[in-house]
Amino acid sequence: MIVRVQSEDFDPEQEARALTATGAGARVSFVGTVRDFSAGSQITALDIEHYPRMTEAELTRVAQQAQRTWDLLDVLIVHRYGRLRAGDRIVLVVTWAHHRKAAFRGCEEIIDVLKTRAPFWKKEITEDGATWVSGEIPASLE
Amino acid sequence: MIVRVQSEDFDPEQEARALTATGAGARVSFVGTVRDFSAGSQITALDIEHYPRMTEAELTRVAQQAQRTWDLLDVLIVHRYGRLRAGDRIVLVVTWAHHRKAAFRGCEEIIDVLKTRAPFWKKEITEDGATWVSGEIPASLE
Amino acid sequence: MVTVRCFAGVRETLGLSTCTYALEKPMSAQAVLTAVAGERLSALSAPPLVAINMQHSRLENLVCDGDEVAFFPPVSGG
Amino acid sequence: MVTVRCFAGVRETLGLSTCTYALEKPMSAQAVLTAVAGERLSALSAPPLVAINMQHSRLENLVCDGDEVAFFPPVSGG
Repeated sequence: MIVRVQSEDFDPEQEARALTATGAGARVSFVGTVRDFSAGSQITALDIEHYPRMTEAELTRVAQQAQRTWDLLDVLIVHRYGRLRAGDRIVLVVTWAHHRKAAFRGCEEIIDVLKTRAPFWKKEITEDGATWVSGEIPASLE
Repeated sequence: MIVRVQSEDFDPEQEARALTATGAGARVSFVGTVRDFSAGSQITALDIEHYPRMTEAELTRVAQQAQRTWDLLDVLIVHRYGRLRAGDRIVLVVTWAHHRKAAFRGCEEIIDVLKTRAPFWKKEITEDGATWVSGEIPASLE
Repeated sequence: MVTVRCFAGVRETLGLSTCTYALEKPMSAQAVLTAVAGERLSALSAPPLVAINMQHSRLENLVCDGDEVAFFPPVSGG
Repeated sequence: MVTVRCFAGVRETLGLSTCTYALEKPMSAQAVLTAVAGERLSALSAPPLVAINMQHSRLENLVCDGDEVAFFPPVSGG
């Protein structure tokens, strides 16, 4: 299992090669990117702040939970922080499993849970200032 | 949209770069590989036969259907034929969408439907001979 | 004239890969199969799947002059 | 002594990034927040989320000597 938080961009295939889950019949990857800012908006970039060490710890917990639930052979999560622009990659989640259902379900669960638990915060940067993106409350704490 | 059938291996990331779905917030990729043959088996390889031109036509229909259903921004399918060994990649499906749910659902639907409709047939090769893998009957024809 | 193609186990069992068949008038895919396979038809363990002009069809569907009809076992791709 | 950290909007609103706070005995995360934020606490539009030792917790959970307690808004990663 690899869990990494970094400001640098990543190459999804290169990352996935670092793990070779022998016997895996299925590999599912999710790449999340910064959507184009809407035409009328003044947004020029996104700043992602995080809580160092807790992000890694929380992503590891999320990955371990999904690995147990879906019997995944391996999991990779890379999440970026810092300044990002439209089209930039933010997050990569890769799951390996014997069968495709488990790989799909596991990958989707990781990205869903990550969005409510991993301590990242997005700020939209405009020419006049910046606004925090409203976040999600972890289901288990609601 | 790209749909391709080939005997050569492919690089999942390289393939995905050929399509840049601007505005896509989510990209989901599925890579299917030949599972390890079980320890006791005599299987040494897999031969994949296909119906040239119908495979492309059918994969295109499957991709178009999923694109409509899930409002996908773009779809890529690459499927191999010929002789493959344990660990070799067989198929790549990539979907781009504004949001992750659509990208996940679309990708999974394509691989599910492809398995029952695209005219490929697998044969397991052993030292003594070969056996066709029993296939799936398209749901719409059952 | 129709083009007849067989794939995978059906091709092997019937000993038939590609052939042409002269139709007098539209006939069912089943009838085309019976005509080209002859007695080897009984060697098939189950009715094959059929595609007419590279679209999944049924054995009772009609095949017309100029069509391509294909017979094959359930598929196993992906 | 506990380490207190604030992130994102909570950090900006309270004007507080990291500080330490000397505890006499275990107290709730809410009490630590009240102690370190002072009057600026009322500027928060909603109660923050809290993590104790980098695990999601609740404001009523106890913080002990040596702990790290963090306050932040709902997360928005991925």
